[in-house]
Amino acid sequence: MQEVTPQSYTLVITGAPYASQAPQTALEFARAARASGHRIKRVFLYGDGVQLASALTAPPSDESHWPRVWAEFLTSEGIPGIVCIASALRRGLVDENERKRHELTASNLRPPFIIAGLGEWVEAQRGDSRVLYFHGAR
Amino acid sequence: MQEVTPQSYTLVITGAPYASQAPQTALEFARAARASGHRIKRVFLYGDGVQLASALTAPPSDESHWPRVWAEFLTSEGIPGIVCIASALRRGLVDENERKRHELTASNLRPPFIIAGLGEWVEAQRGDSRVLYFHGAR
Amino acid sequence: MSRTLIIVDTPPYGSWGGREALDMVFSLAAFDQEVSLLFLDAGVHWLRKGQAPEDIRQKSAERNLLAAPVFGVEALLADDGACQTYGLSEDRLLDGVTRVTADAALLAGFDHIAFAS
Amino acid sequence: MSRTLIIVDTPPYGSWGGREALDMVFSLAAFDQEVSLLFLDAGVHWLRKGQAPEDIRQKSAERNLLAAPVFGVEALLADDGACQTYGLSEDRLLDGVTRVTADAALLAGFDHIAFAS
Amino acid sequence: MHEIQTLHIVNKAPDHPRFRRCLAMLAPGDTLLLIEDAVLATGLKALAADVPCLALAPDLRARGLEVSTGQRIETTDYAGMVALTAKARRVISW
Amino acid sequence: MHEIQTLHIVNKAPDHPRFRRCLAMLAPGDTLLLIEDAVLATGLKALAADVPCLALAPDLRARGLEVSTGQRIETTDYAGMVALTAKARRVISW
Repeated sequence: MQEVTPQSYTLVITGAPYASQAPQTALEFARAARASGHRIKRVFLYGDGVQLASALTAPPSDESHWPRVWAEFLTSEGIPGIVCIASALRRGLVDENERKRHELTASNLRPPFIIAGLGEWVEAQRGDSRVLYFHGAR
Repeated sequence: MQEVTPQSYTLVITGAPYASQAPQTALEFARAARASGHRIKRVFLYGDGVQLASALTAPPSDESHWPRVWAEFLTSEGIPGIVCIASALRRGLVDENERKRHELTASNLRPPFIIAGLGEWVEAQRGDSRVLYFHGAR
Repeated sequence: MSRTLIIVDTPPYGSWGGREALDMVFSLAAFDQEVSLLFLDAGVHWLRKGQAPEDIRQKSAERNLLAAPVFGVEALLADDGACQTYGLSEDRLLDGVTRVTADAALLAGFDHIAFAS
Repeated sequence: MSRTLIIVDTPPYGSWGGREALDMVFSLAAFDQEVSLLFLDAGVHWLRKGQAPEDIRQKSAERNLLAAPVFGVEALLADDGACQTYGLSEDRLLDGVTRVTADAALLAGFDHIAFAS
Repeated sequence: MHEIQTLHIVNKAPDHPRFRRCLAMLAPGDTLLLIEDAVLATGLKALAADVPCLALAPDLRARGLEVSTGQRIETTDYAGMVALTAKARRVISW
Repeated sequence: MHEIQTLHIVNKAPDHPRFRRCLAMLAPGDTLLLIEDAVLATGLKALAADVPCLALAPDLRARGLEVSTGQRIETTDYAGMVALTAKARRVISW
């Protein structure tokens, strides 16, 4: 067996579930990376990818529930899931803070996802973690 | 001035706001159609287009608020705005009924939009109204 | 009765447009409307035999399509040129698919023509 | 310090990918990171002078880009071939844009290369 | 009696597969309407359409484009778009 | 010391402009990885890539595709994809 130098990854998901395959590919990648002894430092949702953090998704019971499966993975592995605030607000994804600030009727962010700025992504970009993107197909 | 035979239109929007131009083009079309004496029988949101019915969108204040502008237009013109239930549930858009049925933490459908099945679209397709589609660009 | 053609030009699994096109087709058929499906360009990949999407955790597009005649869908049409481009020979194509040349003459036979996205 | 190249290959207004690419660029610049923007294929339309999107109720992509040097963005690069394809001659291009040939040699100068979508 | 057989409305950029497909499907009696990103085709050297072709003016202006007289492309606005759909026997949104 | 200069990961169908652009940007020392809709390129008569080329097996299987021996395309799985990214100096997701 080949020696593996452990790496630290930041995964950026820009494709939405039920519109692209991005969240599924990213999850299989993350699982394989963990199984190979690598670290996932954080997962960052950007653009249409923020839909993965919705608490209100209810797909047919014979289809994968990507937001739930991702949330469980992040929780069990202790990986921070960060949702870009600018992308989220344009697409109707808000936590309790943003609900209050914008006087909205409800919040719909699924734990353990949290909302933060692009600074979190810049941090990854300039640090020593490898940044990998998972885009939509169209 | 040319004689205009009044037409009845069903508009199907499949492109999301803040991801495509579809909701904007559809709105300008609808306004122009009304101004020309035509009737908009219904607006049907399908696929990614269902995001237009989100009650939780909070775009930057210097950008158009497409869900709000569309909701106001539908209300003032008395046009039914129908959101495809299958598309909506996969993308985290639910009314009070669906919230209860799927035991979710909140609902986020913006009035006057209502949730219904594709039967509403079939109705338009086989009736005498002209069905026009507004897709995303990618 | 009016005739509808729904067109799919995106491949299965990578995006959802095709699935939502199929939902439209089955809805029309359920309400006894005459409806056909045309697979065009990269969309012809919906029609390849032997799809096994278990490992990417999606439902089989192939199985989904096999139900089409049962539900009363008039025809499954595949653009011949696209099949050739992607090496989709007759023996690799799902049963019950008709190869056609997708041109203006084909479209002329339908009253409504729509994409799902 | 690492050098980042953000690539935009979609035109402005019809979709949002380009805007979100710009947000990435401005964020990197705000944190004093070396970042350049490359406009490729249909993306070169971001660089045309005289954009007036008031009637489609969007913010001007052109004005957005004019702020780039002020914010410390290293360079605005446009693929020469794409400019020629779309008839974007020198006099129609925004000021401060450098025409380049987008090839492997150009990419080799950057540590990180990303699309926004 | 319809003045237009099929009105083809395209909103995709010229490098999108569906844009090319739409051009290949035009028939005599049809009309082509370019909206959103599709108006970028007016900047191309040649747009091989043998049918009447119009482009939506608000989308042209947004993108800094003008239609030159040699191009045989007319411009229209949203009211014109409505009129075209009303005159057509069928509309296909590509 | 990196075994791969740039790992190019493409997920777009072969008729997508970004797929073609990716092929045009390959350099010696690079590796091309086809995932999602990009694996459809293995069905094309010729895939003009002068660098090592791999396709993700779960995506091939999903689409009913097999790589023939004449194609000079290897298959890999998610663990192989991870290993490729770890071996590359840079990764570009097209």
